[in-house]
Amino acid sequence: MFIEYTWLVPLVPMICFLLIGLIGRKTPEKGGYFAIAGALISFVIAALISYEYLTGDTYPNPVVESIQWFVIPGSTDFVINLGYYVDGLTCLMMLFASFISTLIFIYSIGYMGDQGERKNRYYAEVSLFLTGMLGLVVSSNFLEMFIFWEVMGLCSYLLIGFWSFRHPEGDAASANAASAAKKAFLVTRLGDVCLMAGLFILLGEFHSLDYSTLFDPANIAAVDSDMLTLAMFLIFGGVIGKSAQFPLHDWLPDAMAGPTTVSSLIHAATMVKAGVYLVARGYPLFIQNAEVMLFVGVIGGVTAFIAATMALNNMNIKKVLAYSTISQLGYMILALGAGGYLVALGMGMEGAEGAALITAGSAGMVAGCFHMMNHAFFKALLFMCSGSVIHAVGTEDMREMGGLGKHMKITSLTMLIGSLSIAGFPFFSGFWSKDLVLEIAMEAGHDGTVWFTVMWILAIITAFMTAFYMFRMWFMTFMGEEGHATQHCHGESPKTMTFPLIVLAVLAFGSGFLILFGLDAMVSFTVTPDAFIVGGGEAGGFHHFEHIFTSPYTYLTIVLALVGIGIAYLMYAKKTMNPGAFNKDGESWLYKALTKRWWFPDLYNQISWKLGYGVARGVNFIDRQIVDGTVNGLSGAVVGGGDALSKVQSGHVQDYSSIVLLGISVISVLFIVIAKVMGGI
Amino acid sequence: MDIPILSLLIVVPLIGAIATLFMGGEKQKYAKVVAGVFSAITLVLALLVLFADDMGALAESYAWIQTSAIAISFTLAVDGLSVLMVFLTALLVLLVVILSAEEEDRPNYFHALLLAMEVGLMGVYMAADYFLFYVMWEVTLIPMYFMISWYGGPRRHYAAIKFFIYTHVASLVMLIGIFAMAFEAAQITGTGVVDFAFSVINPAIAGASEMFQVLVFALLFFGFAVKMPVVPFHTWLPDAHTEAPTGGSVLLAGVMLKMGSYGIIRICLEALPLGAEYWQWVVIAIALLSIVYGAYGCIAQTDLKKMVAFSSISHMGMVMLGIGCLSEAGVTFAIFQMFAHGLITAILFMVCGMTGHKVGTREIPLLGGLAGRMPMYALFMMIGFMASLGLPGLVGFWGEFPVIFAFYEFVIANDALWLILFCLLSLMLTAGYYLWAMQRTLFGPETTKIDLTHAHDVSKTEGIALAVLVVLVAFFGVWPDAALSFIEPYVSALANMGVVI
Amino acid sequence: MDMTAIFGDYTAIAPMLILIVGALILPGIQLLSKNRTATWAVALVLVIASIAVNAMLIAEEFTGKAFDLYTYDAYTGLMVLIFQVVLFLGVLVSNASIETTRLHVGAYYALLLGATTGMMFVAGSMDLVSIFIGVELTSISSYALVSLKRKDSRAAEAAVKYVIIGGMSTALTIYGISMLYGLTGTTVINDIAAQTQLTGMNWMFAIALVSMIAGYGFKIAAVPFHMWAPDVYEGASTPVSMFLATGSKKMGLGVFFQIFLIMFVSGTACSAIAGPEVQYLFAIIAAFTMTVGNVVAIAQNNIKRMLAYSSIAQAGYILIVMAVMSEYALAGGLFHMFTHVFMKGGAFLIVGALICAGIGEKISDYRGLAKRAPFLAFAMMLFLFSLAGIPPLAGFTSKFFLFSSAIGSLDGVTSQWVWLAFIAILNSAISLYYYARVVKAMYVEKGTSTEKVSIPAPFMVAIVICVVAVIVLGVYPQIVFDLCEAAAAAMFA
Amino acid sequence: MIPIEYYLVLGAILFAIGAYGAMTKSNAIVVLMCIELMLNAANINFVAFGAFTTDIMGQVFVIMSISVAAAEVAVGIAILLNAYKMRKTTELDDEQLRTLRW
Repeated sequence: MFIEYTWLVPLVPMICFLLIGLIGRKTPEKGGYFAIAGALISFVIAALISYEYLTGDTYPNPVVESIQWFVIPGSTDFVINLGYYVDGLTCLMMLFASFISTLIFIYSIGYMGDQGERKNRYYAEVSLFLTGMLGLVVSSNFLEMFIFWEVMGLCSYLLIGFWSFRHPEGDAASANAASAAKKAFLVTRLGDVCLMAGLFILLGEFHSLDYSTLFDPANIAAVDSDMLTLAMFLIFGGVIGKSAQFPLHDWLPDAMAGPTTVSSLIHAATMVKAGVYLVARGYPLFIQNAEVMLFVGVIGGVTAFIAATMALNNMNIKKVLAYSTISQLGYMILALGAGGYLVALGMGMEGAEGAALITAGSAGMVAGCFHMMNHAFFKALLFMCSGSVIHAVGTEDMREMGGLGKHMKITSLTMLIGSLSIAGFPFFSGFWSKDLVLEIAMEAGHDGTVWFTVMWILAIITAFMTAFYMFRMWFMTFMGEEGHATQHCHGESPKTMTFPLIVLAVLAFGSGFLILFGLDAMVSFTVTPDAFIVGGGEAGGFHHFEHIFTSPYTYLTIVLALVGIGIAYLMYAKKTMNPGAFNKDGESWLYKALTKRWWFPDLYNQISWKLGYGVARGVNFIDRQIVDGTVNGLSGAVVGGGDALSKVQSGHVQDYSSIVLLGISVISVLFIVIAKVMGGI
Repeated sequence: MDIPILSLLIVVPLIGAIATLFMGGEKQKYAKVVAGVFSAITLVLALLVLFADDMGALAESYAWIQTSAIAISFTLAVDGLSVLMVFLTALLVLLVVILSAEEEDRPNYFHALLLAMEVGLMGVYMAADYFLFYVMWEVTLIPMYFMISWYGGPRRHYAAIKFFIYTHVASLVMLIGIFAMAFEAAQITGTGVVDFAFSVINPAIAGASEMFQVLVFALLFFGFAVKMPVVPFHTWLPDAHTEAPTGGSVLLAGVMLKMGSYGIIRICLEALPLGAEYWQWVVIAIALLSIVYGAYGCIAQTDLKKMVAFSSISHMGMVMLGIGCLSEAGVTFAIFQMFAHGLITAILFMVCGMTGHKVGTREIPLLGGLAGRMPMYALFMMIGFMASLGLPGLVGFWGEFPVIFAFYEFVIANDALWLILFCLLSLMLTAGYYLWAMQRTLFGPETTKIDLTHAHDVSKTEGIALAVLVVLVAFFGVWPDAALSFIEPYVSALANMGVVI
Repeated sequence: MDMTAIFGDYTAIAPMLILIVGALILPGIQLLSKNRTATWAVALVLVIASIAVNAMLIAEEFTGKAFDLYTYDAYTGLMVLIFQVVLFLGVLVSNASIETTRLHVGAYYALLLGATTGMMFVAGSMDLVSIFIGVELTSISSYALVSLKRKDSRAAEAAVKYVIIGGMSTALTIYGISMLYGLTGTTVINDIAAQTQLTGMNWMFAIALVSMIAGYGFKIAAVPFHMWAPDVYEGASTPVSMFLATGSKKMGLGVFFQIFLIMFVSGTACSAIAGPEVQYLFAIIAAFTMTVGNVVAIAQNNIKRMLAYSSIAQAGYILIVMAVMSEYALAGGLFHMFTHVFMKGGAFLIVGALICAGIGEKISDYRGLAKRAPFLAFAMMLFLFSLAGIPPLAGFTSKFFLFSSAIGSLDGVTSQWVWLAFIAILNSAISLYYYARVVKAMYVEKGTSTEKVSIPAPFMVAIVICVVAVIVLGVYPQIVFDLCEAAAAAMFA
Repeated sequence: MIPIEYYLVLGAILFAIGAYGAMTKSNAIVVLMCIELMLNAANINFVAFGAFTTDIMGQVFVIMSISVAAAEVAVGIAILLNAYKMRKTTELDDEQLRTLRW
């Protein structure tokens, strides 16, 4: 009974958006309460839907309902539908997206409290964003999904650029925000264009973009597999853009120019997960080709590693978190890629061996989604903690902080929980999911290709680096001597901000245990001859714990994490170890490479400048000088010809008669010539 | 219905134009009211046509010039292709009247020109006789010429005369094509009369020899291509737009450019299918060139309006691309893109045009941080830009995605998949120049290069005009079928004729 | 009213007779009454009477001969009508124009009427002798007309040039006629046509042809025989310029039609001799005429001179008829001649009216005219745009018929003259450039004076007539085009 | 009997002389006279042709032509007189008679 109203889930925030835009200005908090109410209502509806669906008879078959939207005519029409699609993955996504949004909107009441009229715009934009996110997850086809995908991109652009004019910190900051917003949009746009191209191929091959049509094995078998492979590569291009994967990852650190709540909501908890969601959602198509999955996995692994390196020496509290987000997204993609690789291999084989591989591989989906959810909680928490800190001290530079622990007890504690979770400290949520990720990568390396072993090694190193940089951040912020910004600290943040922190801290610690209650079954991936089914798998329960604690690699990661935390402690809390010794006081090549972000921004600039502006100036030159020059030249020639010819008119009447006689001669000659040519006379 | 509603669509603005023209002196402040009333009546009539039960039954025909050799009639008809353009014309004229409510410089002439332009535009979109079509085609020129000359920017003389002569040359070339078709049709039908009616010429010529169609297609296509305009016949457009007043630009880009693509579909496709097939690759090459070249042109511009003008070239290239596919999908969405571009570009030109008198300059490097001082202006500009770069959920996306998809189908069938890269590149570039422009005008530190103390935000009347367009852009973005339902029967009729596949 | 009952055997020449009578009595009236307005009124009444008679004849679809010399048919009727309209416009304004009121008005009106008589005489002649006489009557009267603007040195200079060049053209013509006469032994065009078919092409015929094309080419101001025209039109008083540009030019074109169309196409259908060659020759002349006319017009700053070049170009368009040589083309050409009277005549009239109001002939003098004289500026714009062929004005409609005739006929497209149509069309576009310059000066540029302009009433009447004609003939060309078709049919019968 | 070619050649020569004079002589009156020569060349042709075909039309035409030429010269001289009053010259290559140009 609730499931028929799934369309309300994105519609409620949409209505809130309109309300905030039209009348929000006149309400307290400039429409903030509308936003909270909208998110909350969406969450409640989502919870009811999920409950009904997961306990219903049809589970785990997806519930699909759609109406015909319009038709692209052709010999066989291409029908575009509009509808909703509910399965385990949808439930998971809409639940945590709406839940976290609710918390962040509450937090915003405090965090954005002093922004005056701008709040109206803020709440409108975040509501619209929530529409996009929830719309994305309930969409029943790729095109509908793509629309919401782009709506989110727009909101991301707007919110990154929230302070792109009249920035409280002055002109440089607003210029920076404007540029960051543009960069975010354009870089993701590159991915989106690839995604769009992928959709063309899918639409061309399947004559539909409905999930239910596309995920039907019979339909998949009927299409050109090469084109399908190409389509999936292209669609993954969209993922690379949206989820900030290598090599399009560089927009995300810049995106930190937006308000911290935005970073928390969009650039950590939800929107950047859309890419991961897309891979998970498109799994039935992605696993048709092992090469694609290998590519996905490798991109994930490399991203996780590269991003972590850049977090090592960054001094900006939000940017460290941003790199960490990229790195963790890399984990998720790696898990999906590795698992999918095994499934793809298994589908290519006959009999029990293949079936075993498929079963093993489907753990990748669980790992990816599980990590996605956990990450949403702990990264949202971390960002909101950092927001609390920034709110208190008014700077993002960690060198100016230090010793904040005394002033901000709740913040420091909740942030510690978040850091422990992301560092993979045992029993914290991040620990469980990260281990599942590492395990599936290991397995893919073992049963599949050696590439995944390499990825596994990178992932292990990343785990170490993660522990180090997270605690470096925590120690620099909350421990040690008081920096000069700390002296201006207002103390702990208001309740509207600490309340969400506490709630999220609980989840950041405890969400990992959800796997005991069948979360893995909800997002499991099953391959049957007539369908690919998400959800309804066998719940692993304690089996997971047993598995984790019997594996020697688990202990390796725990040790690495502890070592990382330990080094950070020695360097930044106890200061017995001098970081300068490792980087030659910032002079080493590697240190410079990291501060220059591996030269990615320069590369982007060069490419966009040369391919964009450089060519444009050439085109403009051609346009003015050659194309328009021809037009002007022709008209100039006519006018000039008129001037010249008019000089023949000398005013001397005998010149006229001479010309007449000349004309007569010419006419006679012409007459003879024409007659000869035509055979007369 | 007994009311000759299509004739009224021409007569009402004509009366309005004459009425406002003579409202000089003291009365001139009422000119805008009169113009508003007449354009509102026209819009109501257009809506009546739009929602008519049987559009075909509205057709009217009156004998005009009947000689022993020639039959010319005053024939008006609407179908799915034209009705959208009629609606768009009526709408934009009314909105421009609203937008120009504060025009102080000889408002009576301004509104007379607007309504005169509407006469021509309506005539072009409804004419079903080549003579009438051509007459109306040219009738649009003179008001536009004066609009640029009288109300334009510093280089208006150059721009106006360039616009006038360039497009006039093109229409004359088109006229030769029309002559050729008329005579050939007379010979084919053998009725002993050169009849200029669409209903006589189009079917007859569709059966003419390939050679003939190929040659005549070239003539007509040139005429229409200049109007659209496509590269390399586009250079009049940036100049005209840079100098034209806001209202003129809105109509020029919103509906006048569509005359070109309308002509291509109405004449080049309906009457010359073999020619279209022969030139298909050339059409596509020109379209791709326009799309990419226009987009690059935008990046290099420093004048906000000139940039939008170049973007029109790029987007009209998209229309051409859809037509060039000669497929049902391509033509359907090319028509949709015409409509979509009409709405979007109206917003863009309204916003960019008003920049000049709101801030004092349209030079992008001199602007910056306007969003702080002029939030509504920034909002409308952003919506316009976003719609134009094809943000899904707004109308521009439905003119772009399906057209490129149709082109994809075409290149797949012809083993030239790489051509799609041009389209994808243009999508990237489009986003690039719009965002870059926004970054430099709306965002960042507030400019100190110009005096912003007198800068004022969008006024109420301007806001109304813009809001109407924004609502429509969103409406058709969410429910494209509202427009597609008009287009599809027309295109399937084309398909039945074998013009498109 | 039955015209034959009134005029009897003289019905065919009745319109002409009235004018001849007028030409004879008007100097006397002036002498006796010493009142130029009275003379003017008599002249006007006579012209109107002549028009009325001709209109009745046309309405009756009268055909007939007078003295085996003069044939009145639909073609003659139309041509006569054209000349009469020109004369009417010219006479109407002459009493108001400061350029013509100080003349010896009796002689002036007599010459105007006499010149028109010559034109009308040509229109009905099918014999080279009578054509020659008619043309000379017109020419000699025009020399005098140009020179009549006494105390004006420019008019004197123009008249010198006109008479010298005109004399040469007469000599060339008559030399050509003598050759043709020697070849065929007759001066009746139909007989010549029949004879030349027998003799075939030879050098004498070629010389005759070229000489006659040159000789009558002067009257048309076809390139390269056009060079007198701008000087003369500039120098003469404006009503006379208008009369020459719209009237005498059309007589020349009429002569072309009557001689060459009959010789090469109709009647004896002797296209076997030199038909296609002559067509190409005319096509080339037409192409050059329109191109040179238009291109040089761009360079002009004097509006009368610009209009002179523009009428050279217009003659080039009409020469398309001589290239295509079809009935439809002739109908289109005649229609263009008819509309040309109003648009070019109207433009000259406005120039003349403004001279009366103290505004000069330079284009720069027209700056800001739209403010000073809104109606005149508007009318001028209509005439110029009509000349440029912008719909829905008369010039467009007539060009529509004329140019289309170069593309094809009822038998489908004839690719032979498509190139000529292209040149014509490009020229049409070029012409827009200089017409728009005037429009720009009037409407866009700011003038030094803002004083309102008032012009004499007769000018206003004449201009209004032209405006109405330009619009009506553009929107509803049916009636006049029917006449043109009938005329063309009569010619080709 | 003198062959007709002789007449024609005479006519042609006369025409050529006239044309040459009309183009080179600077005095307008001389030019007018040269034009008379050209007209008379045609008259010779007419008379010759008329004589050889025994057709009266040739002679008639000559009479016509001569009278037309007389009228023309009359008007021409009057015009020159007028011009001389205005410009004090009858030299065609004088700047005074070349003001209307370009």
